Amino acid sequence: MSSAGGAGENIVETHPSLHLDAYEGPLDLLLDLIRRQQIDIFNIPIAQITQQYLDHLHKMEQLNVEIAGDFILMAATLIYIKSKLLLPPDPTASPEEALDPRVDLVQRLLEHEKFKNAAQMLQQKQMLEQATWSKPDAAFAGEEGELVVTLWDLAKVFREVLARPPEPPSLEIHREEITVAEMMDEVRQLLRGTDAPVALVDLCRRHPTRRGLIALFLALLELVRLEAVIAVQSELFGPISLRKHKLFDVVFAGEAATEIDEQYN
Amino acid sequence: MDRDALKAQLEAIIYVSEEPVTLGQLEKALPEVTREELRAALEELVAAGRTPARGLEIRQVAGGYRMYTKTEHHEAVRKFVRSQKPPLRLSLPALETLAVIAYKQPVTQPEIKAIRGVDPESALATLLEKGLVVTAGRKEAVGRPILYRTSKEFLLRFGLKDVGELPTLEEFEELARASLGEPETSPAGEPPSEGSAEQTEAEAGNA
Amino acid sequence: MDRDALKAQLEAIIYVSEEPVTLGQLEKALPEVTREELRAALEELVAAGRTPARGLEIRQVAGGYRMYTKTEHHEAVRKFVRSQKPPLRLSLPALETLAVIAYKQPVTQPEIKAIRGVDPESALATLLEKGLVVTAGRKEAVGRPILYRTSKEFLLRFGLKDVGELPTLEEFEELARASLGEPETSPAGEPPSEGSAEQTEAEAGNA
Repeated sequence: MSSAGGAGENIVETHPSLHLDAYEGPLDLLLDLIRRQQIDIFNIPIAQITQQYLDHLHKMEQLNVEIAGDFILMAATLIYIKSKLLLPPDPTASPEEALDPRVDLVQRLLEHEKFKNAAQMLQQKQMLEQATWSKPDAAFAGEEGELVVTLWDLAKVFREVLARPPEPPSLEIHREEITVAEMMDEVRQLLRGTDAPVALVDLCRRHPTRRGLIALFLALLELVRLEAVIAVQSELFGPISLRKHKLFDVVFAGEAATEIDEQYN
Repeated sequence: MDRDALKAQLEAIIYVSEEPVTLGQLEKALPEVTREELRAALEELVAAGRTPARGLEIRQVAGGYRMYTKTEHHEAVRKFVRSQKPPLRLSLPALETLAVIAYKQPVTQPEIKAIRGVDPESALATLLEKGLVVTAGRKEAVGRPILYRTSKEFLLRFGLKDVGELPTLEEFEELARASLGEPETSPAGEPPSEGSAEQTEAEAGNA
Repeated sequence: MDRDALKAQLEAIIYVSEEPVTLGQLEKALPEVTREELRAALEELVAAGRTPARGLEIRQVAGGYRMYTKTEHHEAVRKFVRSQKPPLRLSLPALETLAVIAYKQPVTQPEIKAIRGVDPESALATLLEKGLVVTAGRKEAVGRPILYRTSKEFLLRFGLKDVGELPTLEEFEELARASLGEPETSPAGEPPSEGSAEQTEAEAGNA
């Protein structure tokens, strides 16, 4: 308890200068404050440390550094601990509640420090490892551009495939064989993720061939009829755009597209 | 440098070199060692390889020194190598196709094509051959296209209990965004991860 | 097969293998040799590498045996290595996140956050990208969060036999304490902190 009071006004003079942006989180900052001043972590002068911690947050504010919520939460925790230490012990409290309110924080700090040390050890091991060579490393360099694959690669690649803009039409690509069902599917892909309208002209450009345009036209007629898609024209002879309509999800959930396709075959 | 240290160094150098190492190269790399010392140490290395307890030997070839496995062990080595399951290596097109199948299964070839924008035919063949993908009947649609899904081997290879364990796109989306938006605080000048470069290349090759 | 021939064969096999060679793989490839004979021969091979006249050594890493040049020759060797492994540059946050995963695996993102006090998103993405960390199913808890563990690549990059080879966290604690001359708080021999309890839990969830 005594530590909560004025333990070290003298230390405040030698206020450690810290690089604010160097701290990854509140635990980092707090731990550094404690270690730099060689404070006994099992007897933290909470008042002093809280003040220093808050000073740092103020400095960050002045520097317009965006202060993460984690830092604020820690400030609140520190103030709470400080206030608890100032209160006389509650005689009715259970032994558990009567514990030093700093205990939890100390545990977290120690845990955090352990991993910081472990990280350093790992780095040393890695540097040592880098000084040795194993021959087949050469083979790892990727035979014929092949990759060793993890689940992360798989998920990442899928995201990228989905995000890929559709290929611009090219003369080499023969899209003549495209079916009405495929065309409907394409419209679905196009409109699925968005409520924004898509210009009909753009869609037509992607299918410059005669057969492609016919399939597109038939697909759109069907989709409009089924109320999966609505065609909008804001002014006479203005550009036509397509948008999801009320039955969009319903129509594409079923086999409507294939059924329709069969009618055209 | 004493003879043992020199021999050790030479052995390490010959081991890592992809090409036969010439006396000239060694002289340049170890200026404090005379040509005679080098030659003597190399001879001892060559001789050491001849002892029956060694499976590797250093031979003079094409004007330089190179490390080889001994002929008498070739059968054992070949057998061993053949029995190994190499790590899963996939080309980017194959990986993309696998990803689409994993997340959209069961799925048909035209559907994969629609998503990828490229015909997955050869990638599919690779995946089927590697046993990562199997057929799953036919879709009740025009032409009754074959459906594909991932195999048990796929689950094993990726350490999954079932496909439900695949990370959702949202889950990885957050991670990926964090890694893109926030440049690594590591020492500046880190080159962009090799992954993306390779990818672009593979993509180009894929077109 | 006599001991020398066996050692020679093992040396040749380890030399050509791309990945660390496990005892199990060797047993399968050499059915006429007992596990004890294998183990003894491997031990002798490892010991032989320690002699000063050898520049190569066989080390146990990532669950198997692999051949490496010795650290002390890296200056001389570097000049001859054509394909250098790209240096592994990790930011401090990434390293710390990796340490948490290495010690608490399998572990979820919220659990990492609780220990580090910061969301590990971006660090996690980096580690996944570099293949040092892989997913390990999902935890049977609310939201079924993804579990993460370290990969084989991690063991290789850090030259570890297995994660059990990492110093215990208690050792780090003592280290920190010793450096500050702080009094011991917990009586000696106290079971490891909540950390390991959590781990067991996570493991159970993973099963």
